Amino acid sequence: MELQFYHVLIPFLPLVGFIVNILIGKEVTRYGAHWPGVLTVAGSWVCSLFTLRDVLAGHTIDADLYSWIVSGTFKVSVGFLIDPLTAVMLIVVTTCATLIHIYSIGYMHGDTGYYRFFAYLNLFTFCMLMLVMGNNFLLLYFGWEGVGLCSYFLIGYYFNKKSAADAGKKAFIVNRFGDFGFGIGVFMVFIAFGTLHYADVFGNVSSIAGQRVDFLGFTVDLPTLIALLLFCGAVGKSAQIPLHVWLPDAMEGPTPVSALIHAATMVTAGVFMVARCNPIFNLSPFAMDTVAIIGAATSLFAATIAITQNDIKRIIAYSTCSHLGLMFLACGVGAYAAGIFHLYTHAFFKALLFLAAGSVIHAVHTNDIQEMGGLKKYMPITYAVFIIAALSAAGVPGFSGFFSKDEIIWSAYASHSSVGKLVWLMGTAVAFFTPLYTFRLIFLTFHGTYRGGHHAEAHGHAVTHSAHAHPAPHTSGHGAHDAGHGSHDPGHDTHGSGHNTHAAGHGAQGSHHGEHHIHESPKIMTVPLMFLAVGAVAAGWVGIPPILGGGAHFAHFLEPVLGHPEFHGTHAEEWAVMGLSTTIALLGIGLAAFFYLRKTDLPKKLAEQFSMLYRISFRKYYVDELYHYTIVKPTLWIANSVLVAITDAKIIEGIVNGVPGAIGRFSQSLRKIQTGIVEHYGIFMAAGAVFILALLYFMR
Amino acid sequence: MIQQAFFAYFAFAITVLALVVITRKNPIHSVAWMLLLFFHIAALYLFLNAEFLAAVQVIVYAGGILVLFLFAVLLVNVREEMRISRFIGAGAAGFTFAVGLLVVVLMALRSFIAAPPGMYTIEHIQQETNAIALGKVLYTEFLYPFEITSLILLVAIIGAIVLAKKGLRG
Amino acid sequence: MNHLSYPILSLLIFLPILGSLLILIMRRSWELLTKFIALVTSIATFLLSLPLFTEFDKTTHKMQFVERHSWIPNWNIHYFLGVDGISILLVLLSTLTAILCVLISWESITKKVKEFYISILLTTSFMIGVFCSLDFFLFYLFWEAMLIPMFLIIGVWGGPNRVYAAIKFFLYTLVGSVLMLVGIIVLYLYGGKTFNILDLMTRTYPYTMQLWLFWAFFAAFAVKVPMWPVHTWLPDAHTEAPTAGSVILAAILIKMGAYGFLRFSLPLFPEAAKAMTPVMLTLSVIAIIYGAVICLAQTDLKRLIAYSSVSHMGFVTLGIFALNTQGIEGGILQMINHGIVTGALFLSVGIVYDRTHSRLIVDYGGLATVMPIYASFFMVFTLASIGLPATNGFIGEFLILLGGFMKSKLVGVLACTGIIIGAGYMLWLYQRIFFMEVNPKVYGLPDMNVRETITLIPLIILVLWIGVYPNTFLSFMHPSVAHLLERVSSAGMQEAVAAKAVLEVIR
Amino acid sequence: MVPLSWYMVLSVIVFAIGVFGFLSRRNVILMFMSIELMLNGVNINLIALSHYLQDLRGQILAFFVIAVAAAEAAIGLAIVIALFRNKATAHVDDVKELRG
Repeated sequence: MELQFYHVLIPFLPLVGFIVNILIGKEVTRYGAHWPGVLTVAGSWVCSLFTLRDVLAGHTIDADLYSWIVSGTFKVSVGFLIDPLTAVMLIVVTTCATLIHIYSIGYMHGDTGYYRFFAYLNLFTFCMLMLVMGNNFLLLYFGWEGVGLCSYFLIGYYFNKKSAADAGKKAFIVNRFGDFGFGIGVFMVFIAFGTLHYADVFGNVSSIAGQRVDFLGFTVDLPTLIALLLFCGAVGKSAQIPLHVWLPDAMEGPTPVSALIHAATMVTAGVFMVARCNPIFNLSPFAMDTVAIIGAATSLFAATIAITQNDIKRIIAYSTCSHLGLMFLACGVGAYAAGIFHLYTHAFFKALLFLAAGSVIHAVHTNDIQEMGGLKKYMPITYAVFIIAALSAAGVPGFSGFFSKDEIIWSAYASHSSVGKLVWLMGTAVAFFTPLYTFRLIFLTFHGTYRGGHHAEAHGHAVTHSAHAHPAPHTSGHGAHDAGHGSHDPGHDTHGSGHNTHAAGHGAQGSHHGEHHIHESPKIMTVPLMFLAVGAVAAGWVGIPPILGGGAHFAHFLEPVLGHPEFHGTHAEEWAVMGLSTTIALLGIGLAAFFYLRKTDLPKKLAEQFSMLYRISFRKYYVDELYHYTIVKPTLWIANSVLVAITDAKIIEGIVNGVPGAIGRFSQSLRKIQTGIVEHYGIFMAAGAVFILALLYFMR
Repeated sequence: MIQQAFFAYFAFAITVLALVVITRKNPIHSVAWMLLLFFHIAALYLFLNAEFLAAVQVIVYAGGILVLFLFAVLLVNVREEMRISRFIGAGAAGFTFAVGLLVVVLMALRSFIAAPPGMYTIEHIQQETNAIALGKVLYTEFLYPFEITSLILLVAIIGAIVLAKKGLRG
Repeated sequence: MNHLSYPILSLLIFLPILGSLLILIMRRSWELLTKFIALVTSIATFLLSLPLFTEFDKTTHKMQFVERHSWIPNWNIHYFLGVDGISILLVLLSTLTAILCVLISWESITKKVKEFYISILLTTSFMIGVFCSLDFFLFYLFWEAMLIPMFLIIGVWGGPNRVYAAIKFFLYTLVGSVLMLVGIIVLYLYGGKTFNILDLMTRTYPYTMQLWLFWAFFAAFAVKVPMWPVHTWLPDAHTEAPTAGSVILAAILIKMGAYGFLRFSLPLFPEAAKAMTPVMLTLSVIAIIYGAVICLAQTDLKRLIAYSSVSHMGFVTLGIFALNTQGIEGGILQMINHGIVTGALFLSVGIVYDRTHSRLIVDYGGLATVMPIYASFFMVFTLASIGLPATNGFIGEFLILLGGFMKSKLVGVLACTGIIIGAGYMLWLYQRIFFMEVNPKVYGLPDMNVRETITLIPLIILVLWIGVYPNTFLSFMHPSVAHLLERVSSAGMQEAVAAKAVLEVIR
Repeated sequence: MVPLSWYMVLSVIVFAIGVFGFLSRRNVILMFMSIELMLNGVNINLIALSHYLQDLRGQILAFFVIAVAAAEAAIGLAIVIALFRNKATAHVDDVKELRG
């Protein structure tokens, strides 16, 4: 089948939206910026559905648009590969993107950067679609960097706030570390295969099996090397240990961004890439084990952090880390389809979690769950979808998350991988922690009594000022007003979600009774939530395993690309594994209920009892601090103290200025001869004359 | 013999007068002694059959340059030198180098070899007089240098006026 | 040969000179007319250079648009011009840069306006001359003549420390150039009493002599590039120069060094170049990392960009001395890219400098709120500078790294770290200037005006054009680069053959 | 007949005295006079040689020397006067503008 017009439209429609909004958004579209934004993405979604139909009909398309870079033997094109894996990703990306774009209309309402927000979101969608649709590694890299860039823009969307700007920069630079390995991996692919085109690379993949190459003085197995280098990129992009540090900070961005980029799509690009490169990974058991171990470790590690955090978005962010770890775990044991399946279900329930959290934040204007509580009576819809998402995330049978998670855990148990049993244990432990922290979040947010009155009061004041645009800056960051662009209050994490007038009205009246003015979000936000909730429940039904009477259609659909892993295990074992993880998950929910509904003072006591463990978890294992003191500080120190102060200033400049300096000093001493007294000149003249005459005479 | 005696007198007088000129405290005295010195030199030129130059020596040096010196001395503070030591600190060095120069040149003179004599014998010059002979050479063979000399003098005149005038204005 | 009916290269060289003569007879009070003459001249030069782009024959490595006239017959000196795939893009970049320099100086230069535009136009003319000359004498003439207007631009219209910077710039480059002059004379005497570069290239020189000549030329080119450790003139010159001066320096002048390596060092001394590859690669990698790390410590905007130039030019020399197609083509493309991007960054800095008269980073902050359009433009250039895909920087750096990686994996890996740090310092810079709270010092600054926007738009277009469809530009280079590599590799083969012959004789 | 060498010796002596005067006096006018002395010493030599070698070129050179001496005296004394007006001194060691 030839490349169809609507295939090309999929990525380029959002690009059109971006161009329209970035060029004329400020003057023309302004608060109508969602029209080009949403319509183009929705168009992509429709095109994706057509594409899915083509793929379901058995077509695979690999076609070039034009030749991108040609240099000697290096040739790379801009072209698309549309196969089942791409189709799944297209559906995930465009569906989430469309719903989140619509949600953003409500969430970002009234923000002065409204057009900018939609422009970036469109650009992101374009890059993400290029990433999944590209037919070669360079285009993958293009999308890879492009989504990173949009992530940078959107994390730093409230750029007047230092923490947001810092977080954006951190995300970008940490990702660059991953991309460093990824880029070298791409070079190695070119050196090994002489091309970057997927079809040519994966078609000849057997040619490198067992090859050994010299790399930086070490002789290593070529497939292992390539696989691990590519995996570096995935570690960065998908926030795995040790490059996970940027994801929690990325929550500085507006919540729809967290939902789209940092939950549903961009962070899963790493999983997609590993799945896409499965022929290479399959050649290297060592690389596979590494992927599995890192995935499992991240999963467990992030889950243990999540149970102590108090920022609603950070908890979900760590949860994302954890789920991404599960996906890598699946890839690492060879169950790519399970990984992609989890990616697919995760996109729905995690986007839903984030958007529901956004709805909460939108109502209470804080991220801190300690200042929430009892919200279920004010926000019934949000509460309901939150519960659905949490059940799905926790892996309660019947929900999407259950099927995918169960498949991963079963794959780990049943795979031939040497680390299979180990990662299975870790995965099962995660299955305990996930419901624990998710339901802790729910109980603290929606149950009990509202604890945020005081804060609302303070907040109300701040908002009042902000809305009335006092000329003098009140709080840090209000300078924005003075330039006539002020819109949000950088002093608060999420108030930037806009709604100036709206929120201000609340602030003014609600300073004493903040609780009474918490209400459900508008329809434009809740309707996408409901759609996602349907997804969170039902999306997984396409992949129900045979043992539960399903057809595992999802895995079969992906089989042409991802292959079919061989498992060894009986039905009884499968039932046992499933039962264990389900029991453990329910146990987690129960424990959360016990701690946060029944004995609400128990968590505090436990935290005091095990204060060290608590602190380690609370401070995220001190990884940020570790990097700060081992990488950031020394680099800056070298730059400042060694290179600027010593090498450049002393050594090089010393030589450069030293030579003229020496000449200068010599001239200085010669200068003393120039006394300015005429006699002295005369005497020297006479002496010279005598000398020359004598010389002439005696040398005659 | 008489010639030698005359030369001896003039040579002695010139030497002594030169020494006197450079050692006077008062520049006016120096100028006066110099006048006498120039007359002696002019006389010496006469011995050498250079009547025209002897005349020029008297007219230009004695009549022109020395008068200029006299004006200059009168314009600046003539008495000043008398209040301060006559010689500067470098006097000894000056003496050394002057004597050194003298010795070196005198030594060099010993090896002087005269070129073959030219066409302007004394008789020849006397026949058409010194001024005419000189004039013929000057205006034919040395015409361009002569013109250039006139230009130098012109420049000197203008320069002197400019320099002095500037001072007057200040 | 020249298939156009008119001597296009001579016109390109002499049109700016003509314009400067016209400015010379202007009265000092006719400032506006002076500026317009400069603008019209530079635009005319640019338009005149466009036929180069359209009429260039991309299928041959031979010199095109050639003009050759005897000049000083006694010494066999010719007025000999021509361009090939290596130089043509640089000529075009020069003519474009001239327009931008005139535009950006429109309001910022207020003293000695006449002389300034004369200097700019003369510089343009000499730059084009350097890239077109095929006669060593003519080349050296332009190479050195270029210093004079540049020296004046830095020394007269520069910042507070301009005299130091100007003299440093001048002495640095002069010392290098003088050694090259010695090399040129040796080539003249040895290569059959000719200055004809094409003729000299066909000869083979003894290995030892090649080494000496290589280093003599290296001195001139390395200073210009500038390679580590002779880079310290660059930060001073860039920092002190007026905006237009920085732009010319960044966009064109430092390209002359890299161009010299490609045009002279490689084809004239192929064996020496090959033997010295490890040294050159090492220096390049040091420049990349050193330049990038030192950027982290800068507090002065222009200084930071200047050091980033050191890092980026390290990529260029890395690509050139990778001695493979990808590396060299990437190197040439990166020369153009760096000219566009760093030129644009300096233009951008000039735009705010005109408003605040401060180059210190701490004097800025929150500019994105105050000058949103400006912030968007700066962002594009920042991204191009850190080599984001779909910008020109990516294509160049990718090809260079690929070439470097194929040459030596270690070099490739080390050079890649430069990209990480590059993202670090550029984004940090961007954050400190544009994000966070609005600094009271930039409070109420006007956003870019039409003139400034027009100045930057062509560069944005080029950034994206090269990023999205680089083949337009890469296709110019293919035959020339292939020819160059052939020359380099065949020289080695001759050497190998000779060595084999010697061995056999010994046996 | 007086030998040529006597004239030459005399000329050297006058020249040396001029040098001595020039080097040892601090009054500008006296220094100029010393220069005139030196020029006269040279002139004696030139004219004597002209006489003994029977060549008029010596006299012509002396003639030029006198012309240049006149010019030099005029300019020099003008400078002295200008100097005196500006600095109220005729002493060379008070003039140190040339000091490096």
